Amino acid sequence: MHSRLRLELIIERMAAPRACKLLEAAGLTGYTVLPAISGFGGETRWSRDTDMSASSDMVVVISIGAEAQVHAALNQLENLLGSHIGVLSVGEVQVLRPGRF
Amino acid sequence: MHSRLRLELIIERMAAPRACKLLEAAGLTGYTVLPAISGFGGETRWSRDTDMSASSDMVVVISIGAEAQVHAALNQLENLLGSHIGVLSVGEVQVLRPGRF
Amino acid sequence: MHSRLRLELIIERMAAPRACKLLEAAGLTGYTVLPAISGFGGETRWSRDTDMSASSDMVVVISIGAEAQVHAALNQLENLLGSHIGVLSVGEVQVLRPGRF
Amino acid sequence: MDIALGTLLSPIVLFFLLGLVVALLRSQMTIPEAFAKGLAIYLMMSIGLKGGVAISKGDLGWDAGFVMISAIALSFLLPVIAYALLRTTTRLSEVDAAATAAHYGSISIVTFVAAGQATAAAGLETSGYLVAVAALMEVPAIISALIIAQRGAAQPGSVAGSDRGELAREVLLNASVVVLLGSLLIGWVTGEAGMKTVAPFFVEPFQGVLCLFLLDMGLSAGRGLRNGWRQLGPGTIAFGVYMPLVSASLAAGVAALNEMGPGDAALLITLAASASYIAVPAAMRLALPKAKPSIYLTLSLGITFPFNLIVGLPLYIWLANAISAGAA
Amino acid sequence: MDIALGTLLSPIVLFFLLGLVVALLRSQMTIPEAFAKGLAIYLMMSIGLKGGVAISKGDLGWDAGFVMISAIALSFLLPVIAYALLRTTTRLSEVDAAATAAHYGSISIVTFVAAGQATAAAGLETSGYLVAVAALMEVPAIISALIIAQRGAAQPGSVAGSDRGELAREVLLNASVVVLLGSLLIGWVTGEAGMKTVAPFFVEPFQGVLCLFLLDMGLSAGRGLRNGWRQLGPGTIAFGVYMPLVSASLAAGVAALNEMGPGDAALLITLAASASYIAVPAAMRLALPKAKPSIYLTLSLGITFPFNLIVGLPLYIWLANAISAGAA
Amino acid sequence: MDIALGTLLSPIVLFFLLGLVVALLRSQMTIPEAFAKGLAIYLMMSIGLKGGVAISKGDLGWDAGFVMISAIALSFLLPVIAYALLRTTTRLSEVDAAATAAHYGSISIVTFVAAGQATAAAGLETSGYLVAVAALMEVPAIISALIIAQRGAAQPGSVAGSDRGELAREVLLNASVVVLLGSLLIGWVTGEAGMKTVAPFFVEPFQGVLCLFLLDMGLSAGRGLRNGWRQLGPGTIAFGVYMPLVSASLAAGVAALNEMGPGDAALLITLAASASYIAVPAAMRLALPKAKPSIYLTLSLGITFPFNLIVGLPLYIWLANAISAGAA
Ligand SMILES: Nc1ncnc2c1ncn2[C@@H]1O[C@H](COP(=O)(O)O)[C@@H](O)[C@H]1O
Ligand SMILES: Nc1ncnc2c1ncn2[C@@H]1O[C@H](COP(=O)(O)O)[C@@H](O)[C@H]1O
Ligand SMILES: Nc1ncnc2c1ncn2[C@@H]1O[C@H](COP(=O)(O)O)[C@@H](O)[C@H]1O
Ligand code: NA
Ligand code: NA
Ligand code: NA
Repeated sequence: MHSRLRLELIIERMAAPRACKLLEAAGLTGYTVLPAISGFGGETRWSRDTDMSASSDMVVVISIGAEAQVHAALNQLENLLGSHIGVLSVGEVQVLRPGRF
Repeated sequence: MHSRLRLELIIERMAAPRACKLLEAAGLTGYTVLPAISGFGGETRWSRDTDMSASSDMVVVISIGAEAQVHAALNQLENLLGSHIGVLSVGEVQVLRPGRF
Repeated sequence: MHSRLRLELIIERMAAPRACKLLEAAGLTGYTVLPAISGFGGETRWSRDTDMSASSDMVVVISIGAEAQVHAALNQLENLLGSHIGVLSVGEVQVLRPGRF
Repeated sequence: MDIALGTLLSPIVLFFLLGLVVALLRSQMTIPEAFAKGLAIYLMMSIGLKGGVAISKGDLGWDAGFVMISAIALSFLLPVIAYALLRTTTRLSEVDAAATAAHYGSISIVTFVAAGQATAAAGLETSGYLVAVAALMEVPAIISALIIAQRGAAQPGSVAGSDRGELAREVLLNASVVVLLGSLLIGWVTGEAGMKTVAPFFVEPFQGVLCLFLLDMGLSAGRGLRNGWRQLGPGTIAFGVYMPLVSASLAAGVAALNEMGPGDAALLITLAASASYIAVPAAMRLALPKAKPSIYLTLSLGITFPFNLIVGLPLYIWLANAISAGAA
Repeated sequence: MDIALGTLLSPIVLFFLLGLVVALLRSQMTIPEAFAKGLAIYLMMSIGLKGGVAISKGDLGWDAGFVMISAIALSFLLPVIAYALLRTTTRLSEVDAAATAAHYGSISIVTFVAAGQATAAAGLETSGYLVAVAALMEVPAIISALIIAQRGAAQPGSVAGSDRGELAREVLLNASVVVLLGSLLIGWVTGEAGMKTVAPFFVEPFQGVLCLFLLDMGLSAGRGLRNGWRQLGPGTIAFGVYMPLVSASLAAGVAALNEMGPGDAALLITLAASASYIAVPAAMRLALPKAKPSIYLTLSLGITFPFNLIVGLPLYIWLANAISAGAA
Repeated sequence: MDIALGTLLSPIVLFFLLGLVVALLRSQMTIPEAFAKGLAIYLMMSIGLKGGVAISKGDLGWDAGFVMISAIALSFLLPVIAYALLRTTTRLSEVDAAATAAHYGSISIVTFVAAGQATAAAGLETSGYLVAVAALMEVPAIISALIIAQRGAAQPGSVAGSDRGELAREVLLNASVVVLLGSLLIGWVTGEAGMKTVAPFFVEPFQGVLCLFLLDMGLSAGRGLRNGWRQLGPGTIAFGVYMPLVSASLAAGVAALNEMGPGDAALLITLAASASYIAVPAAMRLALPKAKPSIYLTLSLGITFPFNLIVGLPLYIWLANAISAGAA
């Protein structure tokens, strides 16, 4: 097993494509986007059922990558995300096929 | 980068709102709820397609927080979740903007 | 709190049932499947909106388990997943009720 | 029997069978959950509206009130019988038996709709207020079963410490109660005139939509059976078949006492004989989380629903005709 | 007032109220998002097609062009007024005020549809090109509000560094603009003959679909209110009620100047009075991410939409009748 | 050509073009997947039922049997030709060529439906059993392509070690085969009488639903093209245009041999010329996971489908008229 990083970005659905482009630019070899159905942050709760515009929908972007690429992505995401958008976290994971990442 | 905890709660959709209230009460600054489409546990498999009532649907609640708040939440969740509900796990992650959590 | 492993498998929706059978066979006590809505890997981007056949849809399978069972699952998944399918990663987490896993 | 064959060869039954067979053959085909749930709401709005308009044309007399009260009593009573039968004839635990009993006291709205089609095909007249009866029979069985569970050793241990208020809201304001009663009221208020504007959506396409919905129910029932049949012993499976007959007999008695017409009697009998697979499972998950959904769902949707749809309906219509002939 | 009662007791208003009440009582019932979104696209295709066919039958004269230009100007102007009112009468921050102002300059297509039903019920004739007017009024208010926000200290700080091209595409090609104008064009090109083939789907069931959709809107509005009302001060709530009246008065002036018939005038007044809750929130989330959605969404969907539906429509029809009587 | 213009200006083609243009302009608008998939099932139920009722009225003769057998043979044969063409004229790898070939041997049910509309508009009669032909042509091409792939150096290396039974089930019991054949049977059994009850849902609104569905297909095709066109060389794109013509010619021969009427011939030709974008991609993903979906999906949905819809249909009708005139 080989050590890699797992980047997890919880972000507004509308802002996600832009963040994803950055991940690609940073050299990450892949990512996967999951839909969220509700959440809480700051003072407000959102949920699909209260917002016909889906404008407060969030998605979760997961990307497994090598340290260099994940750190490159972090730097760029830091600029990109204003103080108002997205929750970014990085954890350590083990993978089987290191060549992929 | 700063160390924080990532709480992940896999829980019955109907019980989720109650668990989320506890997270808020424990002082966590945010959480996000993801839908699941199928699963296995104990002896039974569930999936959206076999259950018109959606009564066995699960969701996954993710919350990134500081140690103190996550531990506060854990204590309360432990009481709340009977022996029959939910799978709770906590992992370590790194975050960029420590002030948020 | 007790240490356990969190296996995360990002896999083609159509191949997921087979992978899940392996997890059960390896003795894992449960897993949960989440839907994905888009992603990027190799040279191609996919998203629900561009593929009426849903043939490139991915799902994310999460399973919390003890080291022995997770390693048993890893061995079998390694054979199963060709070079073309799935992204597999394992991280460490803490759980409350160790008897469950 | 002409009615039996007519029922069996109706498009809705055939589409249900198609879904059932396909799922048992392990096809992966699905109808998206969001789409099916949307259709379910459509179906409930439609029968609510039609019932309301029917009420607006006639007048609700004392007899309707008596039927409603009897129906509520029936919904309270049936779980007690079901629980006793389950505990004596099967190995189900107390909590599983209580949860299952709740399903058989409550009702299945799609079975009710299919009965509406079958009675109409059989040339029987029905009254609009039976829709209200259907809505009123959904909930009492849940309360009854919870009392049973609490009396037994089976401590409910409600989900995530949810307080009673939450449970009550969940149960009393569940989608089918709300949509049925709400649409009934709207149909009543707007009457024939309001109905005319929405009939091309809520009336004419109704039977076709029902076909699509029953295809989905067939798929669900088949998949449920495939996954869950191992958990059902022969005693439990038998219960899924004879319990509807027990309920039907009791309801026939109620119908005779109230001197209901054959159409209305057939609907009441069908309601009693049918078992819930949407509202009650959701409530049980909150209130009795230790009960196994794979038991009560498989039984209700996989055994009792097909039985009622194919064998039960013609029987209940025949029974209703018999008692009202006796009454006359 | 006869119209007022007729409006209040129409099935669509009653289903909206049903959803609203149910959500305020904290029922968990939902209509799946995918289903409701599908219905929304259906509704827009339908009114687009009907508008297009109407245009294909008559001829678009200069007067239609003038109305369109006035409507665009109105959509640009209204946010300026709304912003000034919000900044002087409420405590909303600059960016929240600008974002909210954008909603009131833009339009609500469902309010427009309901106005179409109400004018038809009141026996007034309307022209097809008003659908184009609706589409044209969606966007200018957004531009106007962004200019206001940029002028103020409130730096937009767009979402995720999105460039202007992306924002422009998002705004100009949003679903309702695209589907409305596209269907209008298709209806225009294929005319009555093309319409005949699709009428059993796009025309006859329309009012029924609207009922189902308004049930969902009631649920959303009720939930939004329950979650968000704490964030709205009394000044903001008042704004949600008087701003439509301000917009309606201005639009009435425009209608009088253009000598519009009473039906068309009622539609234009309704468009001005209505506030967006789909296209504009999405655009604001990209362009002004610091603005709080819980404020502008709650106000637009929870306060202004119900106000317009229940109180506003009869008022606007009365107003339209008054000005065209004055003109004649 | 009158038919060509009639086709081009039909609402369904126009809505497809609307979706295509909007997606190419990079609008974010979408029709929810669950809603579109529900509509797809509706469309298949509808044509299945109509086909079954048509069969129940006439009688299935030997000639229908011969056509079915020829059609199955055609579906087996076409991938062989397609594979040879792709390997000689493009740089696609063996596995990509085999996977793509499978799509062109199989069929597109929406193209078939559009052909049904166009033949009806052209005043040609068609037989119900062609729906069965459509269902029968879905699968053989898949088997044929898998044999080709296995013969070549391209080891299938099936997904996740899935055994053949699983693949067979996936392929033979896929949603469109199941729903088409099942509804056909149900329509046959219930006949005109059963159809009458469901016609307001399955017959009258059909064309309108098709418009909505084709708007979605336009969006998908446009997005597919935008994301995937880089992966298609000029040779591959050319294949997407001339392969339908090759298939159409062969099918025309088959139609002539079987002495089919012009309407039925047009449908068979269209089936042969159309390429799958739902059933086959799903099967290829299981059976040939190394093949790139971005190639076969973009080609089939982005190039061949629009070509058939806009240019192909009038051509195939003309061809069918020509051969049956020759035959007569
Ligand atoms: N600490 C957190 N953990 C998980 N999700 C979060 C957290 N904070 C915020 N979110 C998500 O991000 C959304 C916006 O939060 P905020 O940016 O705080 O308004 C919330 O509604 C949640 O879905
Ligand atoms: N070890 C596990 N890892 C991930 N998900 C689990 C696990 N155990 C249970 N689940 C999820 O929780 C649901 C209920 O499981 P149980 O409480 O064991 O009946 C399952 O259907 C899964 O979706
Ligand atoms: N490094 C990664 N992290 C997260 N998801 C990935 C990663 N690589 C691939 N994926 C997912 O797997 C799908 C197939 O990727 P691939 O197998 O590289 O063609 C992608 O579309 C993503 O959804
Ligand atoms: Na019952
Ligand atoms: Na406005
Ligand atoms: Na073909």
